Amino acid sequence: MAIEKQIAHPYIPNTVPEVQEEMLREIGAESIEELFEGIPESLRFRGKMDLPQPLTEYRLRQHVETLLNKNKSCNETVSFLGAGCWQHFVPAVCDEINQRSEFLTAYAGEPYEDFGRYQALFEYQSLVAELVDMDVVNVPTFDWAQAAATSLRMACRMTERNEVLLPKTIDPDKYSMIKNYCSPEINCTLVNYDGISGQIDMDDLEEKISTKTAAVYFENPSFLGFIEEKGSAISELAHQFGAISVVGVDPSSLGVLEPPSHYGADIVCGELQPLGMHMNYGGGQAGFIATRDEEKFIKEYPSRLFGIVPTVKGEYGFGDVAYERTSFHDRVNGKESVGTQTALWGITAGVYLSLLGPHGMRELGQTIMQKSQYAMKRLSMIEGVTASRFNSTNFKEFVVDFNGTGKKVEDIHQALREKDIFGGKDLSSTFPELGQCGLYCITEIHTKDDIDRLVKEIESCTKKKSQGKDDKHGAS
Amino acid sequence: MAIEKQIAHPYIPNTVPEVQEEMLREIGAESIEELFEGIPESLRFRGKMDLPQPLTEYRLRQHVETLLNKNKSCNETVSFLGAGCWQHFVPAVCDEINQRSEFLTAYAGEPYEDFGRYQALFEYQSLVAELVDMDVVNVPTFDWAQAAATSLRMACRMTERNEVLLPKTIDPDKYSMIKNYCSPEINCTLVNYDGISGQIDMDDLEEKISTKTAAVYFENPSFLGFIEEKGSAISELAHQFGAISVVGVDPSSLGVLEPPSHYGADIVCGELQPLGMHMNYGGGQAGFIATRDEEKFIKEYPSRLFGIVPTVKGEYGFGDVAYERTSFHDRVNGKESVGTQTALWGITAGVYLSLLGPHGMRELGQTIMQKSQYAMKRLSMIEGVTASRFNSTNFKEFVVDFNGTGKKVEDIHQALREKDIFGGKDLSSTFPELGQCGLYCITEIHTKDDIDRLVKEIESCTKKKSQGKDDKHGAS
Amino acid sequence: WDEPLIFELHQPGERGVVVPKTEPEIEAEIGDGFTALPENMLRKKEPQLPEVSQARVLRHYLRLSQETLGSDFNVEIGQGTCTMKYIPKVNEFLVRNPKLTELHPYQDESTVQGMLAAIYHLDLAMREISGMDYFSFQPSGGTQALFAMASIVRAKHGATGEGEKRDEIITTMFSHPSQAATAVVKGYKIITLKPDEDGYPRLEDLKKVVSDRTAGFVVANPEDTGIYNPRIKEFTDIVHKAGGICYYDQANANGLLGITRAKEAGFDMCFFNLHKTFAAPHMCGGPATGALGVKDELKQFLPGPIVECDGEKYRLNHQLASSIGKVRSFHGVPQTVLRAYAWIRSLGAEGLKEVAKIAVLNNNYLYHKVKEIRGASAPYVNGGRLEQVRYSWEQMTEETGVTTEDVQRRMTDFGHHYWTSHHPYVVPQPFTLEPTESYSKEDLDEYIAALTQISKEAYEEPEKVQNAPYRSVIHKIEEEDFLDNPDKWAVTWRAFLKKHNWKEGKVKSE
Amino acid sequence: WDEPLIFELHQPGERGVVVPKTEPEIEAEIGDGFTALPENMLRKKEPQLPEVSQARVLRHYLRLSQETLGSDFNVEIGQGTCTMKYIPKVNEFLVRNPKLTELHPYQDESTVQGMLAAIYHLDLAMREISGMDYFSFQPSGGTQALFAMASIVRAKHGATGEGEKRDEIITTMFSHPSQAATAVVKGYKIITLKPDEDGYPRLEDLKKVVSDRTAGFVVANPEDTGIYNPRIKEFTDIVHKAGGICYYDQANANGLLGITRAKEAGFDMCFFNLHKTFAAPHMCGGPATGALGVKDELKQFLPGPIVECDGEKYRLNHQLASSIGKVRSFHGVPQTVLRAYAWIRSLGAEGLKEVAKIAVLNNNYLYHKVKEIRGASAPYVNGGRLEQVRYSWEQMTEETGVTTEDVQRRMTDFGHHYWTSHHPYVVPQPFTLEPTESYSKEDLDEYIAALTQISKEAYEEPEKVQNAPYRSVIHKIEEEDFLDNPDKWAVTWRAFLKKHNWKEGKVKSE
Repeated sequence: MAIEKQIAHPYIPNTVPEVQEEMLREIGAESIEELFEGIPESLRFRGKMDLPQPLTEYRLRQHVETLLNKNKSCNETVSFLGAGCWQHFVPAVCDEINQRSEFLTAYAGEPYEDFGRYQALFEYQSLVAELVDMDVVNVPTFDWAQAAATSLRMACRMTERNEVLLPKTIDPDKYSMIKNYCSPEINCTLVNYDGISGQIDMDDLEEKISTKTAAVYFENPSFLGFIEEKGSAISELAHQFGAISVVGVDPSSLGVLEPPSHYGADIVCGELQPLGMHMNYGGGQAGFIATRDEEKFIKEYPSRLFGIVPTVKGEYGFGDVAYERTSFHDRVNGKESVGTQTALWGITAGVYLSLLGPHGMRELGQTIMQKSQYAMKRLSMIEGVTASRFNSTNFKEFVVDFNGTGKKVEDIHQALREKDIFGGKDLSSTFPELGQCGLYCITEIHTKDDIDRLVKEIESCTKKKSQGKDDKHGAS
Repeated sequence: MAIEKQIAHPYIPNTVPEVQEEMLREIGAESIEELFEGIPESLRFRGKMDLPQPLTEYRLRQHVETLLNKNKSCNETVSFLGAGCWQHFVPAVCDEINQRSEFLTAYAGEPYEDFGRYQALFEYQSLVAELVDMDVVNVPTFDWAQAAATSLRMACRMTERNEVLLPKTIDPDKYSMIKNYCSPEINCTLVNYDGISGQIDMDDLEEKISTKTAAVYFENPSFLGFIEEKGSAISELAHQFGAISVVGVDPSSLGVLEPPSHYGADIVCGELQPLGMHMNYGGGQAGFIATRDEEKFIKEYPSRLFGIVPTVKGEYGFGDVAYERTSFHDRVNGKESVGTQTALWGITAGVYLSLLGPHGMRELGQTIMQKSQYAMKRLSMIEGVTASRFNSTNFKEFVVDFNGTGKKVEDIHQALREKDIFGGKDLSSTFPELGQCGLYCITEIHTKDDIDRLVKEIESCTKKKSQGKDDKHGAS
Repeated sequence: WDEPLIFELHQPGERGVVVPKTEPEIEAEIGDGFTALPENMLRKKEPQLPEVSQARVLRHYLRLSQETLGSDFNVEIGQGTCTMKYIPKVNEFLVRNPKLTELHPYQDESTVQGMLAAIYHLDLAMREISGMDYFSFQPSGGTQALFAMASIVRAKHGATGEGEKRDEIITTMFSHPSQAATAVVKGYKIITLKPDEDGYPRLEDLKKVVSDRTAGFVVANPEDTGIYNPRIKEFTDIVHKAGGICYYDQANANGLLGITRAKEAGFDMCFFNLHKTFAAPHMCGGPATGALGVKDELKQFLPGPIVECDGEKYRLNHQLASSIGKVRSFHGVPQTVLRAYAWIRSLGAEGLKEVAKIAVLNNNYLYHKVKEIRGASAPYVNGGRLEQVRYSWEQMTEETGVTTEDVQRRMTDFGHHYWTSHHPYVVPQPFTLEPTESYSKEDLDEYIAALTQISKEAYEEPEKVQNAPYRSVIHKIEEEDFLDNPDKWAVTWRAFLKKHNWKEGKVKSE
Repeated sequence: WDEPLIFELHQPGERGVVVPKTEPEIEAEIGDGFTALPENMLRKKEPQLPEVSQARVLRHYLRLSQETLGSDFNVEIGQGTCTMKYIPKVNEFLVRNPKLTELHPYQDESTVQGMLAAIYHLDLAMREISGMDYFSFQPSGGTQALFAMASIVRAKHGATGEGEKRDEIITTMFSHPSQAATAVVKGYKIITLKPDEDGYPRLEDLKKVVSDRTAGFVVANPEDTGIYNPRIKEFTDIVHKAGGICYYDQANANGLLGITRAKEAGFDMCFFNLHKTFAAPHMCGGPATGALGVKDELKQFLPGPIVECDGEKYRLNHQLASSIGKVRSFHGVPQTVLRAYAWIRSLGAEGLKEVAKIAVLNNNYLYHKVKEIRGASAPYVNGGRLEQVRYSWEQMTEETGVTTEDVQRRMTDFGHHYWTSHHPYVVPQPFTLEPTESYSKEDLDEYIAALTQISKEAYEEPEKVQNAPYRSVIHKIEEEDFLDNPDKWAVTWRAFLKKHNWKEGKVKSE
């Protein structure tokens, strides 16, 4: 009674030899090899792939957990990283729903067998619509950057123009994505910001805008965390030149900040990750696009748009609105392309908004404002440190200016890391004009203690001017 | 726009004042307080319970995780603890199923709305029945100890006698539970074990058994890990005296060991925890009882027994077999009592057995035997150490005898703990006749490296005869 | 789904999972591991378990899960006395933490300080809620807690030499069957007090039955009827005077949190079901926890170990002077202890009281509405219900022939669960509803609408109700013989195959 | 369930969750936080989100989940080309680890060594499987991978000054729409090769269209038909000779693992969908990963960063010489990277090859059986299918009027999913099946039986099929106007309320 060496793999039922024989008999083939005869020998890979030996489930779990244990996560430390991916409170119900086998493994069913998926995505669209106060929202796209890039392409198609303006305070990574997505046909130009406030430099905008401009894009809050106050003026200027006003938004702000549609935005896009997605090392991102309910907008969406449609019995059914615009319908003349994007995060964002409701969203926004203002205030008390670098109101993120300390951000962050604190994003290479600055993020999850500890540790490591690297050995 | 101080609790929808008023109006009451008028003032608690302030979901999670982080779990270390709760491989599918909202929150529905629960429990009964090769298995009871205690009470009712015999190698905790459950009506007597082999001392058994004996209980493997070889002889002896043979069994052994029904057991009971339940600090326990399909047995079960019953359309339906015997039906004359026990673990054990199948169970048993024999062999190579203390064949657990090292088990285990190894259960106080012994457990999850490391560390800490406690500071 | 039994999915050679293997080095050294085994102990014939691939096993059980109506899915107010309340999802995520699931109960105390702290702090909270002095969380269910209490009664009288003499336990009619059943296991005779016309047990009855044979008095208050006995302190006084011990079945204490306590009512012991009042899930029927609280003088009898704290470190006290021993292995069900702790921490003192208030509000609203339904009534005193009510369809049954069991089956068609009562049916054609604090007025109205509709059907087309259900996984069961005839009953698939060959007739879905 | 829309559950004052609050000390110091806000930026009117208690939100979405047919629940072979295979549960538990979920993408490399190791080792495995030299896991879906490849084509020719001139991309008819669509976004003209009578693209057609305007050639092989083009190396040679770049759509490579590789067929780039061949779940349509592999000479164009290893430490290389920039923020979808890594580790080299073999065996069995169904056929060459087949009901439609869309709806009644084809319908009345390695013969037989039954119905009572479904959550949709008429379409609930007032007509379930 020895252990069988050759056993069926749990994932592959038909490794059972008797079943294989029966199937081959039915097909009329001698062997499975015979079924590959259509692939010429010259193309056959006859080597053996150099892969590690297979693991049983228990050993696999042990192996991967050992690997992951080499990571240090943000809930083992205090993290002030934001810059497009934020640590927020994720309600357990969000996780429960997106871990349900049904949603996890569904894909492309019809509204008959996948009714729940359609309804959940329709509800997501409807909930985000309330948040931005617009009537059309898409099934989510990859991320904010993609949403912005597509919004700009939509604007170009609508205006039949091919120049777009963006603020120089934009996230450089996002900009690189937009540029690649827009090239070669569309020209992207950056508009300067005011050195004191960070706000868009209206003079520069007026200089660069023209009747060739398809769209003016700006963000609220901006990548550097401050609130862009002149939304109405910017939108008006865009409209004067026949351009579309496109505004990118962090939806976690919309319980307290005016939605862009109220200051002239024609297209609103943004990132859904704050609405119930774990950071997942960046895997929690998902983008949305919202517009008014006008045919000229709807026709330019590349995304799926689920709409209500009655059944023969008068029930709510769901289907694709204006499907013919998509690349699924017409691969060459469809609008851009559509495919698997981030539907599960859309559903999750819907769950999140259902849980928070209007009051929860307002409290979320208010809590973030209070705590981040407290952090800025306290950080600014440190000698040589200014927060925020810009003289505007901030939401959630802000630029901490370390230039006055004579220290490099890199070194300060290294010292913080030794105290189990992840400092904000180092801006010194991406925004060289700011010198030694970091982009810090405070959300509702941070406590007063977290902030006070940050302040204390920064104070302590910026004071010791000459010791520098020696700090390292003082870590606990 | 200040944060509302008084907000509805997410778990209590009707904290909304308007709704409360409407409901009170309907009832015809002025206030909720009025509804408590039936409770006299003298009984009213007018103080304030001294409980900590409520936490929001995020802070609760943080708080509890911080608490749990003070624990050191068996998968952060290598553990050789067994003694009634064992660390086995738990297939992910088991967790997925028992975490499903449906099973998690179901309770006492009828087979119409809870069909799946009935089917899953019927399948569990049927699967365990195959494992023990008997025709009747109950909906699970609290744990092995309870299953054994109830089995003995069943035997007493069947025989109308009130003395039961148990082996002296039984788990003392289990024995204390059985004794309390049997008192005051039933007398429990322990039968000695053979000092060399650990096996039941047949002479002592013959001396103690009589026509007053309702049942002889023994276990396979025994609490001390060895296999009781004389099952047939014990059962035969019991039957000669008109007593019932009751055998407790660790089902993880039944892929390789004969089921007790093959050596004369009339009632088989045991612990389900090895079949897919995490240890949960002891919260993974669940007991089962199995018998032949004879009315005299069935009538004595206190547990629910789900049976197949057809519907008007000829579908499989499920219902309670012989419900009238239960205390649900007759609270005074029913058999013992029934209530909420461990149904979810029954379902999980069913999932586990479905996944492993006969081959998996055999491999499991074989792997455990091989690895534990290897461990015993290597441990016995250490000077002054013998494993197993008893000269019998073992399954999964075995007694490691440290008497020859001149060290206390306690000190050895303390030294191991400093190396992130949890030694086995210290037997020195519960089995004082064995001196300094520990009950060690090896399952399929242990690797050769784990065992080699254990051997090395025991070797190292038993060698340093005089250093003793000084070791402590050498820990990494 | 028309999902077969798992045995019907058997395909020889398929595998659901592969267990970790023995390393070749060990196999080389030890061999097949069977050599050492006595021949008679080696299993000769494999167990006839099905062989099924992992995906198919998963599909099978997922489908069965969908065929199960967990309380997460419906307005689960039909299981009165069981306090089916909202199970907070966050708590479920907390108990899946490997820092709990992978703890062994015999780990050294120094390695389980977090878990011990949770147990200890739940004990403290329970003391506040009940007025008792110590808690054990070992009993894993209400039945086991009642058994433990009966055991303590026995041990206490045993300690004073009255163990043999005091052999009677007094209980009431509208209580859980386990109150009597567990006392019987401990060798007690049961004396049951009957309700008066208003549903209260009679003080005079009690006075008649107490004596020096009285070991204890066990009661729920409010009872299954939802009626609170305001003279309870007089009851406990009488029993105490006779030398008996009073223990309180607080399986369901949902209407009492922060309102009234076991202590003030004169009880010596009480227990709470953490899976009822304290929002741990029922899990198809366990594992669960019956948290057992006692007054100081009974502490020494508690099943051990209990958790103590020296202000800094938590330790397990195994040395209770006169412990009854154990009632369940190890430390009970720590997951459920943690859930209850988390629930209390999410509510605080005010929140707990709010729970009681809304539970009682909801119940009285429901009570008011159900009484308006044709053919339904709520026997006994008018008003005065706390968190649940036992209702009756007596009138409807008389007028239409439709019974409470018919209604039960028909409720399935509306996606609702509905329970009748424990046996015996003191209230004729009973049903027992308990809305808890978790359901909104709209939820209650939905449930009421279904009952109203069924009542209407009963009066207009009774056979529609009698032949229900129509939208369940299965149709009406024809049970009698298959469940009570030894030649036909089949508790396992193998028994079924031996006794029946009835697959052919099975209805296939489309 | 007759579950309303979430907005219909609105009860003012209810709350699903409470967010962490500001400490009183901070509030005392900072105030309400709004003072600093410019008046025009303060939201005046609350968003009209529904207010719902936590239990009700959970119940709502749980019910919706049960109304969704995930591939865990059925014989999911009806979504051909999408490789719906078994999603191992263990992998799902692995990706829920906080050591992954709580990582921020900008953490210092030293704090994410485990995750970087997983990415790197998946890269190594992908190289073995494809013969390519480097992989990027940034594209989060096949469409984005195709877009990234088109971007690399553009960048590569741009680097040699041919960017403007080379403005044509050649593709084939039986390929995913995104091949063409993403190339169009990058400004390319599309040339589509038509299949010959056996379903192969013609070499002569290719020769006719290549020129110095050819930028690239993108193709799947096998195509949607399951037919493998054995002359593929000749195709890539011709394109290379003309100066074009060949990129391979291996979204679905399930029949090829360990059998044949992109390298040997002469491709410069390829991509795999980890959510197809590599067993990551589809998640209702993402997030997903299109793993993009290139040969050495194209590495410099990859979207960055990519993970490198110095033998000890893993690091992120942000400095690719001519990177196209980024196509998705951060590092793609690391959860799915980890899933794919875990899946490969559970199979090994032999296991992967077994996957391909069984996938092809299953597909040929299905192919053989479906062709026997009345009215069904599999156009083009007889035999020679790898992992999927595009079938046709052309004959049945001609003979009965029942269309593939009718069959699709009717399949729902049997608990099955069934997909037709991308547009345009080159194959008339198409349906596309792909059984993968995950389904047993018995599963396939069940699916075949349903198709056979529907064919029978189509010939005997066509209106039964045409009016389906009957056992779905809803009945047949009457869509046209509500989806294409701007006055009627409603993409959100608020738009619906403005345009329609149609609640009354809604069928209520019992």
